[in-house]
Amino acid sequence: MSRYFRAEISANIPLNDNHNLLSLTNLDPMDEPEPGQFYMVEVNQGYDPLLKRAFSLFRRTAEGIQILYRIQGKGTAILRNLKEGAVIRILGPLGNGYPAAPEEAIPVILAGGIGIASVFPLIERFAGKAYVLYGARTGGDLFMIDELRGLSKELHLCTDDGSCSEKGNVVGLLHSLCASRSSCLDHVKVYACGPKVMLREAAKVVSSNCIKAWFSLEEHMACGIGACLGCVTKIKSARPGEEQAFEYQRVCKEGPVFDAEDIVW
Amino acid sequence: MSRYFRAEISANIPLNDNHNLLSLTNLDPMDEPEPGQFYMVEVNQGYDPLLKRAFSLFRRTAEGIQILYRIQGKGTAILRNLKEGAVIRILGPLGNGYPAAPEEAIPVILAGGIGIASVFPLIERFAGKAYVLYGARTGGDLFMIDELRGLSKELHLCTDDGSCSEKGNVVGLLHSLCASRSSCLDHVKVYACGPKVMLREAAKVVSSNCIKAWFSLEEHMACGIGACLGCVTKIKSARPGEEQAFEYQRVCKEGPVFDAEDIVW
Amino acid sequence: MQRISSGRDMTPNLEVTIGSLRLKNPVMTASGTFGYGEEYAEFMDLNALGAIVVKGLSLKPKEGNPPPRIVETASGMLNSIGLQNIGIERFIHDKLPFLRRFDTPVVVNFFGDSVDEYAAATARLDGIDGIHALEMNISCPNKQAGWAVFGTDPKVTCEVVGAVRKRTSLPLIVKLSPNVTDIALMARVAEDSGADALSLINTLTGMAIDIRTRRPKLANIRGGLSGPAIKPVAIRMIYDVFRAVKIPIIGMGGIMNAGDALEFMMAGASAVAVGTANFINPRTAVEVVAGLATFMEREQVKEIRSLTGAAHAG
Amino acid sequence: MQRISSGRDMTPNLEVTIGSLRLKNPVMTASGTFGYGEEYAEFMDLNALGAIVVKGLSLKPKEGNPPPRIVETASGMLNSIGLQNIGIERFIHDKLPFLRRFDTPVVVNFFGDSVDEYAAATARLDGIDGIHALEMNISCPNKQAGWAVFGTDPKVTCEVVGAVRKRTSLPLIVKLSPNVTDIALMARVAEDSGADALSLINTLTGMAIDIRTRRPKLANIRGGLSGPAIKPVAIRMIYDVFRAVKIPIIGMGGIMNAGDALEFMMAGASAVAVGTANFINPRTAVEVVAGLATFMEREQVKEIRSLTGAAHAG
Ligand SMILES: Cc1cc2nc3c(=O)[nH]c(=O)nc-3n(C[C@H](O)[C@H](O)[C@H](O)COP(=O)(O)OP(=O)(O)OC[C@H]3O[C@@H](n4cnc5c(N)ncnc54)[C@H](O)[C@@H]3O)c2cc1C
Ligand SMILES: Cc1cc2nc3c(=O)[nH]c(=O)nc-3n(C[C@H](O)[C@H](O)[C@H](O)COP(=O)(O)OP(=O)(O)OC[C@H]3O[C@@H](n4cnc5c(N)ncnc54)[C@H](O)[C@@H]3O)c2cc1C
Ligand SMILES: Cc1cc2nc3c(=O)[nH]c(=O)nc-3n(C[C@H](O)[C@H](O)[C@H](O)COP(=O)(O)O)c2cc1C
Ligand SMILES: Cc1cc2nc3c(=O)[nH]c(=O)nc-3n(C[C@H](O)[C@H](O)[C@H](O)COP(=O)(O)O)c2cc1C
Ligand code: FES
Ligand code: FES
Repeated sequence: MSRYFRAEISANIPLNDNHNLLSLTNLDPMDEPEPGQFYMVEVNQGYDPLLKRAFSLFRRTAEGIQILYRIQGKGTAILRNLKEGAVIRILGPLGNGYPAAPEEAIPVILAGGIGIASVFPLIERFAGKAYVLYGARTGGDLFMIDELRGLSKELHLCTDDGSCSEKGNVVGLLHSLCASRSSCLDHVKVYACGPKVMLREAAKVVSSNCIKAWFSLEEHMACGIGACLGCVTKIKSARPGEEQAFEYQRVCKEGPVFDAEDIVW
Repeated sequence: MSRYFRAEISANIPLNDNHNLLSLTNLDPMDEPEPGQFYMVEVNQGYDPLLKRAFSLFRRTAEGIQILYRIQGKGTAILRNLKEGAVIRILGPLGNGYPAAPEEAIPVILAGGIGIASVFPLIERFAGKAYVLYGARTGGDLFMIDELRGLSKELHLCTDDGSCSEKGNVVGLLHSLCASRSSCLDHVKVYACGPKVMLREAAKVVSSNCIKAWFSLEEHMACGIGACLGCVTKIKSARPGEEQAFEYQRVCKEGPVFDAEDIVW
Repeated sequence: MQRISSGRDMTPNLEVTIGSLRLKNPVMTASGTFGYGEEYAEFMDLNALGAIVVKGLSLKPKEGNPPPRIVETASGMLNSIGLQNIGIERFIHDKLPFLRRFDTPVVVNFFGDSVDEYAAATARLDGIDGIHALEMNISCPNKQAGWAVFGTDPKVTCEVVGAVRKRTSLPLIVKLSPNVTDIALMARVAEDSGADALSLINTLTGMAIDIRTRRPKLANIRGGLSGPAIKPVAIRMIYDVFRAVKIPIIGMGGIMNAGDALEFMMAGASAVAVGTANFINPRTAVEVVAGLATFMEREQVKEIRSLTGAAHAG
Repeated sequence: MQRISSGRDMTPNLEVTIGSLRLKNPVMTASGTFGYGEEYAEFMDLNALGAIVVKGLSLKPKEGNPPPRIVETASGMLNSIGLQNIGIERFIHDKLPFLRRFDTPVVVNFFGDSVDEYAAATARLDGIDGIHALEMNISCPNKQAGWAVFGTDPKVTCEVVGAVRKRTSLPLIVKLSPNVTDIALMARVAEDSGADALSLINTLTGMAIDIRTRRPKLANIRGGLSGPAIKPVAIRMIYDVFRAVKIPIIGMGGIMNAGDALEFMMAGASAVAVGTANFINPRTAVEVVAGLATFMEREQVKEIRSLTGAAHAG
């Protein structure tokens, strides 16, 4: 039962007024996670809120795992108040992470806002090989810049309000990157996580440049393990002879990382 | 709006494995409480548990109030986990406390278990004049003995299991006291708080000895201010010409302290 | 959240009308959760409310059910008060004078155990100074029909609403029972029988058992479930009823804050009532009023009534 | 709590029977919350369960509703999965072989959109090795009756249950819809039409609105409310149905732990099903089994079945 474990909060540190970094020490044996996988995290003891919350693996540490989270609603507000020493129950790692890349791949990683949490371990895995395009609403929402600089081949930042680095969004950065290297895009592989509108725009860019890409999606989840069919998204159907052009696949089980080509927007 | 105020937890100290002493500092102006009055205390922020919990005034302090509580279920378990600095909302003081006694009164105070919380400020008010009969299940559940000794004329203790002081219950103690002073019971006034079965037995003793007594009752409460009619108890009806011998009165509004004669058991 | 400055002056208009009743804002109190108003006067200015709905009254005083009457459940509570009340006469003499002091319409919730009793109660309440509307609770047992609830049989609903309608020219609000298969049908029946507005939802029938004693926790066995737990059911019913009738809806069932109230309005309610939340925070109703105004300023909503049924658009 | 030593040896007997189906304990999984069993095999020994009830199946695969399909509510959740399933054929070929490996009865939950489809599905499921009972979900829309739900009209319920009953000799469990005025009546209808047992409750119909977008939160607008929020309604309905029928009841609706399961049994359930709780803690069902045994030892209950309906005594 190593995918259902108790963990102790060893730190729960505010990064700004609505983002925290949560460090967890597993108290039970835990499966090894892959970049792009996620956890369902218990946020409280009573029945309100009821459901666990989905958070990406941000970093595997010696003691356990870290999660980078945005305080968004009820559940994350409670999570923020949990103190060192609190014990919570966690389900995971769940889903399919980012696929392994061939040696010759030129990885380009897009992170929009809190999407950085999902791709961070992937950037770590590429250990200096990846081009990282990272954008947020404002400069204060760009996290781990020093670490990222050390881990990336090139780190390009942007903000919606121009308060830090370039004004614009990561799709713009991707566009420029493609334009500037249009001759040598063969080995480029794109990995992205961020708001749906960002991914939809990014899909157009990769598709028009014939670049292979994997995107991590979000959907509201109840079980996280494929049982409830609550978290489906439209994926192009490969079944021969089927009328409909799509089928519903589970973000928690077949995803959260999907081949960008297959996603029906 | 001084009966609805925010208070900060300044201490929440375990007295044994299922009793805590909660010290609160009021952050908003607060009405002065009377012995026997109670508060409705918020135990959590979400909607489960939903209702506030009723607790007696245990002690008025310079900073605010203290509550002595038993960890009984969901709400008190959450309360126990609240740390110093947490801010909770409180409604009170509520209800009618113990009535003032004439100068010549000989107060006898009965406390069964956590009932001590309700009568403690009364014992303080009687400042050395009261005979205090205090019983609990076991020695470890007898609290504040040193303080009580200082505040009482005589302090008699008993436990159900005999683990501390006399084996027996406070009604037994009351019986002995009445028997030993049967000639001079005129000025004796009894004040009691404890489990319903204890109060019912005590009612028999005071009634057969023609002693005036006031008992503090408990009922499940929603509003605490007389609006929901949820907390009623049967009280002998004084209305002339009414067939029924009782009417429902609100423990939170007409009580929690009732004239023992009027209670329908 | 940041308040977006409007450029021009935007004073949100919170006024709504329920039939001929004009309310300064859409926030009422739910019957049975606000006593006769007095209990909450120390916690708020009662003038700030859209309307005060008092505890359900009957012609004769009613003793109610034995305790325990209250059980907490997950995000909700069960009550089996049993419609205890002081009776219409004592209400008029002892409670109404206090309420008359405020510039807030008083809605009298009432019930009977027969059609005749409903009619007689209506006749007694009609024309009393300080009573601005009647809300008839039809979620109560009918003596003549073996104590089946008035509000679950369309024929009986039609009869009792019709009888009441004849006895009053006050705005008549019919409070529907949610314990029915087809709430839209019941709403249409009430409308056709003369209701000027509908209140929904009343409590869902529920129950809890103490596994230690193996007995029901409520002395009366069953009780009414209220609070946030039932909000999704209430929203759905209001959404369905909004599509079925033309008369205004007063929405209730688990409203805890302004966001919840807005959800009810968007589902189709013209006004809302705060119930169980009064027990958790006695200031809820006025805080909801304030929260509505804040929302309107932020979202540039000039007329609160424009939000009624907004979720049906598109 | 202290464990009272029994003096003599007390091995609690958790066995129950549902019609001709013998279960080693009364804890089942609720349809739609346990996938096809596989998903939970890593978290528990499936042999420890009383029975496994699989996600509702139809003759042909069903695509279900568009997302979002899940909304959390106070102590509950709304789902609008829309009965997505792989169809009976793929279930039999792809999923059943795995389930056959366990010594736990498999109950197949199924539905149709017409009486004929129900009948055909039953015929296909009947006699398949590894299927031990059928649970027919009648809380789903009826194509022939303008998509009104089968389980809300006694006449339609009678017809569809009767048609299914004719096609199978397997234990037939009818899963009732709670969205009705008179659950006891629906239960009697199902009993009279040939049900061997009843399951209740299915989800309450509910809804939620996003006040920011002013649109329903679920793409399908309405959804089914489950979880602890609905437990009081479930307990009440089981209590009422227990008094109305002779066939066993499988109780569900917000069971989170052994205490809840006991409450359902005392209300009248012979067995229980764990639903939404599987999402919160994937080990809930087996923890409930363990908790029942602990309770029985502590309270000196020899036979779990002796607790069924205990709250009705006295
Ligand atoms: C695979 C996956 C990975 C994620 N990784 C991260 C991460 O690393 N860091 C981070 O900050 N956030 C992440 N999220 C989003 C995170 O799950 C939500 O922000 C969080 O659930 C909000 O909970 P709440 O109670 O604060 O908000 P509320 O709005 O109060 O939540 C209400 C309900 O909606 C659900 N919900 C709300 N927003 C989302 C969302 N965006 N995605 C899914 N469910 C949602 C909640 O889980 C809950 O059930 C991830 C989501 C998914 C699906
Ligand atoms: C006027 C009054 C004064 C009280 N003073 C004290 C005190 O000073 N110290 C103390 O420890 N306890 C006191 N109690 C009892 C205290 O209210 C309960 O122990 C507490 O509510 C239990 O909450 P819970 O969530 O832990 O238990 P749960 O059993 O989970 O509570 C479930 C529900 O039942 C209610 N409930 C449970 N037990 C009682 C009870 N005995 N009386 C009223 N409601 C109850 C709860 O408030 C809640 O609504 C007092 C009760 C009343 C009515
Ligand atoms: C303690 C209590 C007493 C109630 N009494 C009445 C009543 O007398 N008449 C009535 O029509 N509704 C009564 N109700 C129902 C409420 O007015 C309201 O319809 C219901 O509680 C749902 O709203 P809520 O969830 O906000 O409480 C009562 C509810 C509660 C909790
Ligand atoms: C996500 C989800 C899917 C469900 N699917 C089905 C189904 O296919 N067939 C069915 O009869 N009931 C279905 N149900 C209802 C449950 O089996 C159960 O009756 C209901 O959820 C109440 O129990 P609970 O509160 O413990 O979840 C589903 C419930 C949920 C939450
Ligand atoms: S969250 Fe349940 S199937 Fe994905
Ligand atoms: S608790 Fe509401 S009247 Fe006493």
